[in-house]
Amino acid sequence: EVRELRIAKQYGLGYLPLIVIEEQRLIEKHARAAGLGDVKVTWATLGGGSATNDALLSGSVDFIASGVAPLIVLWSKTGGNVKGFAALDTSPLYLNTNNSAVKSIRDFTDKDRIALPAVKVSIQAIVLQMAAAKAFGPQNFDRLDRFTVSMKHPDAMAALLSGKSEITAHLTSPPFMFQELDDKRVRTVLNSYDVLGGPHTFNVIATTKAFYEKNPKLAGAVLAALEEADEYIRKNRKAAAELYVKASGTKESLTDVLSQLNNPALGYSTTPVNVARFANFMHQTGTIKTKPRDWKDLFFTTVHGRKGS
Amino acid sequence: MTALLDARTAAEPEAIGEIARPLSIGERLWNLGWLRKGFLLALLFSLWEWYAVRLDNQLVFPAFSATVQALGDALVNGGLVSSILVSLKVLLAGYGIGIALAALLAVTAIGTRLGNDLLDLLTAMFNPLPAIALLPLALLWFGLGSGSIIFVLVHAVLWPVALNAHAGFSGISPTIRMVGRNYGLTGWRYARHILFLAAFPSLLTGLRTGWAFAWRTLIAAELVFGVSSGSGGIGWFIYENKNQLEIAAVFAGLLTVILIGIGVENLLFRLLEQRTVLRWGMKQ
Amino acid sequence: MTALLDARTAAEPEAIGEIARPLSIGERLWNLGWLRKGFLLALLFSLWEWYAVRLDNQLVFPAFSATVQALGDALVNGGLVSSILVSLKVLLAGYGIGIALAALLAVTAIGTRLGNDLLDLLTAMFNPLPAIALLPLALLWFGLGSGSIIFVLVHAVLWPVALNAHAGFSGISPTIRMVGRNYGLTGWRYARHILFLAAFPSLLTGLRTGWAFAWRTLIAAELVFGVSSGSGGIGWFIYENKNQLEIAAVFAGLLTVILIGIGVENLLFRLLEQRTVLRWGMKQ
Amino acid sequence: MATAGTAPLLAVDGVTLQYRMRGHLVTATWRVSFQVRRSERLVLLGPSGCGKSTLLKAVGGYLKPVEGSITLDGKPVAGPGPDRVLVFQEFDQLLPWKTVRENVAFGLAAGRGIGRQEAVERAGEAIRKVHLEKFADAYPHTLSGGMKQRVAIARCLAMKPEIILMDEPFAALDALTRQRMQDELLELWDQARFTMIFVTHSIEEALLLGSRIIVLSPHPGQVREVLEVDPLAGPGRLNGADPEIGERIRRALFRDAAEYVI
Amino acid sequence: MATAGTAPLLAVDGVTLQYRMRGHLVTATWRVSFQVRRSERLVLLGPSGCGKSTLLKAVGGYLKPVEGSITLDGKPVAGPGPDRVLVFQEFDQLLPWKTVRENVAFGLAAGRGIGRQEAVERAGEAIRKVHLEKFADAYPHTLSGGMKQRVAIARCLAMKPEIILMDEPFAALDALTRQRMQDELLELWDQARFTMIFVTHSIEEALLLGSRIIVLSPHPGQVREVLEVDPLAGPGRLNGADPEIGERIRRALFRDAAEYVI
Ligand SMILES: Nc1ncnc2c1ncn2[C@@H]1O[C@H](COP(=O)(O)OP(=O)(O)OP(=O)(O)O)[C@@H](O)[C@H]1O
Ligand SMILES: Nc1ncnc2c1ncn2[C@@H]1O[C@H](COP(=O)(O)OP(=O)(O)OP(=O)(O)O)[C@@H](O)[C@H]1O
Ligand SMILES: O=[N+]([O-])[O-]
Ligand SMILES: [Mg+2]
Ligand SMILES: [Mg+2]
Repeated sequence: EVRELRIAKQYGLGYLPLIVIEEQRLIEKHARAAGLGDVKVTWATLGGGSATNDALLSGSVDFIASGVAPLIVLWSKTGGNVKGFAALDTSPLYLNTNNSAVKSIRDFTDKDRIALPAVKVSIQAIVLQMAAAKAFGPQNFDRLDRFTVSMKHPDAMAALLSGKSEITAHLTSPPFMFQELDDKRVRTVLNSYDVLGGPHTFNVIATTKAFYEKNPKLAGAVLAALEEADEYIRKNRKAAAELYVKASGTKESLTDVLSQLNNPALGYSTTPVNVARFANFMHQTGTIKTKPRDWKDLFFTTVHGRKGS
Repeated sequence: MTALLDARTAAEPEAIGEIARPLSIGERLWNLGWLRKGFLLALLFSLWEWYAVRLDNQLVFPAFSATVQALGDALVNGGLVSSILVSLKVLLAGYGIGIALAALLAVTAIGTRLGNDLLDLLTAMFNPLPAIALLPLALLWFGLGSGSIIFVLVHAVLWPVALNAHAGFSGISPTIRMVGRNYGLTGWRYARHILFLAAFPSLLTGLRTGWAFAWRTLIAAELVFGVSSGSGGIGWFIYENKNQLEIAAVFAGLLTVILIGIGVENLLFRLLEQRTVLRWGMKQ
Repeated sequence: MTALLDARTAAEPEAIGEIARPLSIGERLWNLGWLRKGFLLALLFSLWEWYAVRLDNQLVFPAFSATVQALGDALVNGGLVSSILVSLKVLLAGYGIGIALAALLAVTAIGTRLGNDLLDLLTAMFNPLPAIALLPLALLWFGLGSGSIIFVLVHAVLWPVALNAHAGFSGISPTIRMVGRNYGLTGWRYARHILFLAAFPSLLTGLRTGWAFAWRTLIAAELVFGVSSGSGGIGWFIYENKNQLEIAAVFAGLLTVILIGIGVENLLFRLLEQRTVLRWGMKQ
Repeated sequence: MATAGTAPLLAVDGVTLQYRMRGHLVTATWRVSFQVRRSERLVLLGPSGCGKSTLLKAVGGYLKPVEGSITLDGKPVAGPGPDRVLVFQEFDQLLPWKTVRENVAFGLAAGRGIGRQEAVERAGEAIRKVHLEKFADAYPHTLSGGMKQRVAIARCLAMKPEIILMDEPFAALDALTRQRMQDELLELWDQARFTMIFVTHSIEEALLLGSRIIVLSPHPGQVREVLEVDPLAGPGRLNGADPEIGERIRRALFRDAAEYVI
Repeated sequence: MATAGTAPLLAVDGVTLQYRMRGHLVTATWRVSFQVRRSERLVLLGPSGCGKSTLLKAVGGYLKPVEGSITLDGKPVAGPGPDRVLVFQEFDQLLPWKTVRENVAFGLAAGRGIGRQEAVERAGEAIRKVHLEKFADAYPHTLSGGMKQRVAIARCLAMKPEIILMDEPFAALDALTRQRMQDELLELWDQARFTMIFVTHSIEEALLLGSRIIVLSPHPGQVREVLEVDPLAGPGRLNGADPEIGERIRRALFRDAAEYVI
């Protein structure tokens, strides 16, 4: 098995378990326990999903943290050579608007623009399509697509809060959706948990089949580290928040971070939830060509024993 | 043009004519620029194919053949043609405005000391700024859509073109400047009749650099400014396909940019060069 | 240097000396380049402040004063200094390699017809490609980290510098070329002693453009390539602060780039220009 | 120094010209004074580097005196203009992007406001006068040194300026062509009676072309001698120039070099 | 045409030189043949544009004949080299980034492989010979036309090449300076006995400097007359040149212009 493990994470509170693992050297610990000796773990923080994909596919890293929808695309395009390794977090996504005339997604007009990270393939875009399918009928799933605009979260948030741009709505994730709601003009018109009828996984950890098969012990160590980190966060909210503030160098206050961690809708768990719903929908709309048999198809055997969906 | 062969010559004027050294077929073929370049191009594309096949990782670096196939597909079904047109329209607008502003700035700079300082300063300040730095202002002033992209393109084109134009103007031989002034030319007439032509080699380099950077920026900007789906250009085409991991299509988009680049270089810049600086002996 | 004033003059050689037209204080101050530029800079910054205050939208366009404050903060506490150092190190590596390759390419191009075609072709093909197009190859060859960023920087620097160098070489007066050849200089000696110096005005423009585009690309690339082993550059600094909506800090990062740009322009390029092409009368 | 009669067209009064370099000044001419009357043909003679070209450029309006004044028709010279056309000493004075014909025609069109059609016609005429009709459509970089200078001369003469300023225009010409050009110039003067300042280093040429000759000292240039070649004699072929005046010029020029006094 | 005795150092044999332009050819010289013996001082005379400079550049190795051959010591001339140093007709032949001293020294260091120190010393000497010691540290763009040409002459002479090729080197010089340079050149020749091809348009200069004079026809240049100035007479001041040879040259040069035959 390899002596060096390379992991790419992204920026934000969603990646907290990975930060805990990095700070507390949990993989090193579990690798040693598994008899692998001293494994070196290298961490990289990347600025976006596209770079993360490239990093994995070019063999520059072994594990990546990725959104659910990009994982499904990766799985489909690689013919199952890239799969989820474990879920990372569960989180709702809010569609916020500053347009007082919009009470539900039915009220959007040509004057409105909905910002989201990437049209068609981001989890936000899929959620919006699912909501549209519910509201306007399955064949009209893309009715709202023409209002959508690809924008990075902070740019979209600045645009929404400035109130002077064409951007009147933003389908986004923590912490941006909470920060937006601090502004009295902004309201939530859609919650992804309502669309899916319950919580769903937001980000996952993924790796390649080749790596997974050649490094079973190391994979076990990574899973163990993830479990321990999730456990740690659940039990030591305050300490985890402090660790996040210190390690990420964020300027958010500890109170803000803590209140987000305390939000019951958010959670950290390795068990995938509602992933198959996304995959099936994406297959129905033609975004992916192959349909997974069930959620286990999308994940390595690591988490097959869980009560996932 | 045997008329040039003066009849005043001493002996047997008829005997003085063109002496063509016979060239072998090989030499003659080698003299054809497009053939040499075609050969090089074929070589580069073969190298691409070879490396990609050896690498065998279509999701990172697809083969040339797969790219060409994806290109054909995209041209026929994938709406690449309309993407190209959208991109070209925006590109030309940004390029044109950028060049016009650069000319204005460079002429001001050559005419007045304060203008010179201003160009110096503005170039030093803004040239190193990436397009994303302009994002907030662009959105503020032009909103979503091509207005903002044009603004960013102008930024990409303006500084290198102005820099080259100004350097070109400053390098004009004092004699030529004096000749121009001698005709009483001043201001824009002086710029048009003397500066622009005398600095043409530098201007051409500026135009080439500006053109390339307009493309680079356009593709990056189309991602950032995320045009509402549907009406995107090549950048958008690349971005969408990248998100969907249609890497062959991504490379098809890039190949399109490359082919347009080669086309513009050889059909526009090279021709322009031949009809100007090369003919005028200002460049070897 | 009154030694230059020849004693062979007809009458009263002592009387021939320096005649200094008295200048008013205003004129004398105005003659100080740094003062004029400082004045312009102050004007631009005031304009920024005024517009930002009028706009009153700190999330989109913070005031100059707020930016300066954020800059001070970031320098003292925010680790901006180390970010600057990280960025500069990578930047200089990419810039240096890019220039060296450009020189090699341009010299080959001036020496052989096939080299000329190759430069033409490569520039036309690669110059318009955005850095993201190279991402997969960069990752394949160099993995995550500064290797890839340097690769992308080389791409940003290489083509514009090579273009300017080649144009500069081609524009050298035939007489100067012949003089160089007359000394029996060939190959690199000819390039070093004749081509590089005779084309120096163009080379300087190329270096300036390359420098600016290295910055632009660095900042964009740092976002994409992120940080490994905890040491991000200015690009990452901007990205992080943007994510936290610390827009004043974002602008502080950009202001840093601007200030470095002004510094390098005035302390390096301008000085270099004064000691070379201006002193040699190759530029007015 | 002014001769009584007509008021001077051009007055150069105590003119010192300097080049400001980094760290030091180079004085090109020192308190030079002379006047040029209308229709006069003034020749400037002097050693290499004495400031002849610089003086001509100052009259052309390209350089401002650091001391003294240059006035034209009583008004100080403010800048260059098409009323004073210069033939420069340098070979690169043609616009490389124009053919021989276009170079000459452009001078007429831009400097004299003559219509395109007429300018081209008059250009053709001027080009014939310098015997370059076969090269009318050639670009300057394909011409020999002497041919380039002839184009510049044609351009200047075609423009028919009030004052012609010529800086060693015939230096690159062979004996025959030179003789032809000299005759051409005098013939033209006979018709148009322009005013001319002519720099040369050939004493014979000075005697042939000048109605007055100014000899300058070595660097920095000062007026050393002013010789009036009887203007009433008018232009005409001085077969083997006036020996007495030639002698005076030689003495003035060679004063500093005892071994060369002839 | 070769005179018996020493084998020729340089043989120009039926040389036609052409410039290939877009769409047409310009023939500069047509089947020109001559030979230059070691230590000979060959002067080329001919009308403006007849191909003198082109011929010199071909001997310098910059242009390949389209017909005929140029051989040096029996071997065909393959390219430029420091054994044949050219003084060009153009004023821009100095390297602008080097001072006068550096320009001269660089020729010695680069072309002759002489050490830096010695090169600078020998450069100083050469600069003194052209009377520019006061401007040794000046950059070329601050020099007058004649001064620039003198630097080029100094650079060439300092290099002491086997063959010196000079293209109207003295055209921009005043009478006194010119005389001095001519003397300097002959004196140097007396010491070093180099071979020289010298282009001029002054018949007097040709008679003074040449041991043989070749007169070329107008464009395109062909050999019209070869005149042997008695080489045994050696160099020396020909006070008012041999009138008979001068007459022959004039006749050859002016043949096409009846009105100018003198
Ligand atoms: N651009 C310049 N910068 C600085 N000094 C200059 C410049 N041009 C000329 N000079 C200096 O001014 C003096 C006069 O030069 P000028 O060209 O007027 O001489 P000239 O009489 O025309 O000589 P020549 O007969 O050789 O052409 C010289 O000492 C020269 O070095
Ligand atoms: N670079 C060139 N390209 C094309 N034609 C040229 C070039 N240089 C010279 N010619 C042509 O070649 C012929 C001879 O030119 P060359 O310069 O050899 O004449 P020259 O005898 O030196 O004249 P001059 O005494 O005027 O210097 C002329 O007709 C000229 O037009
Ligand atoms: O150049 N001259 O023939 O005097
Ligand atoms: Mg002069
Ligand atoms: Mg010549």
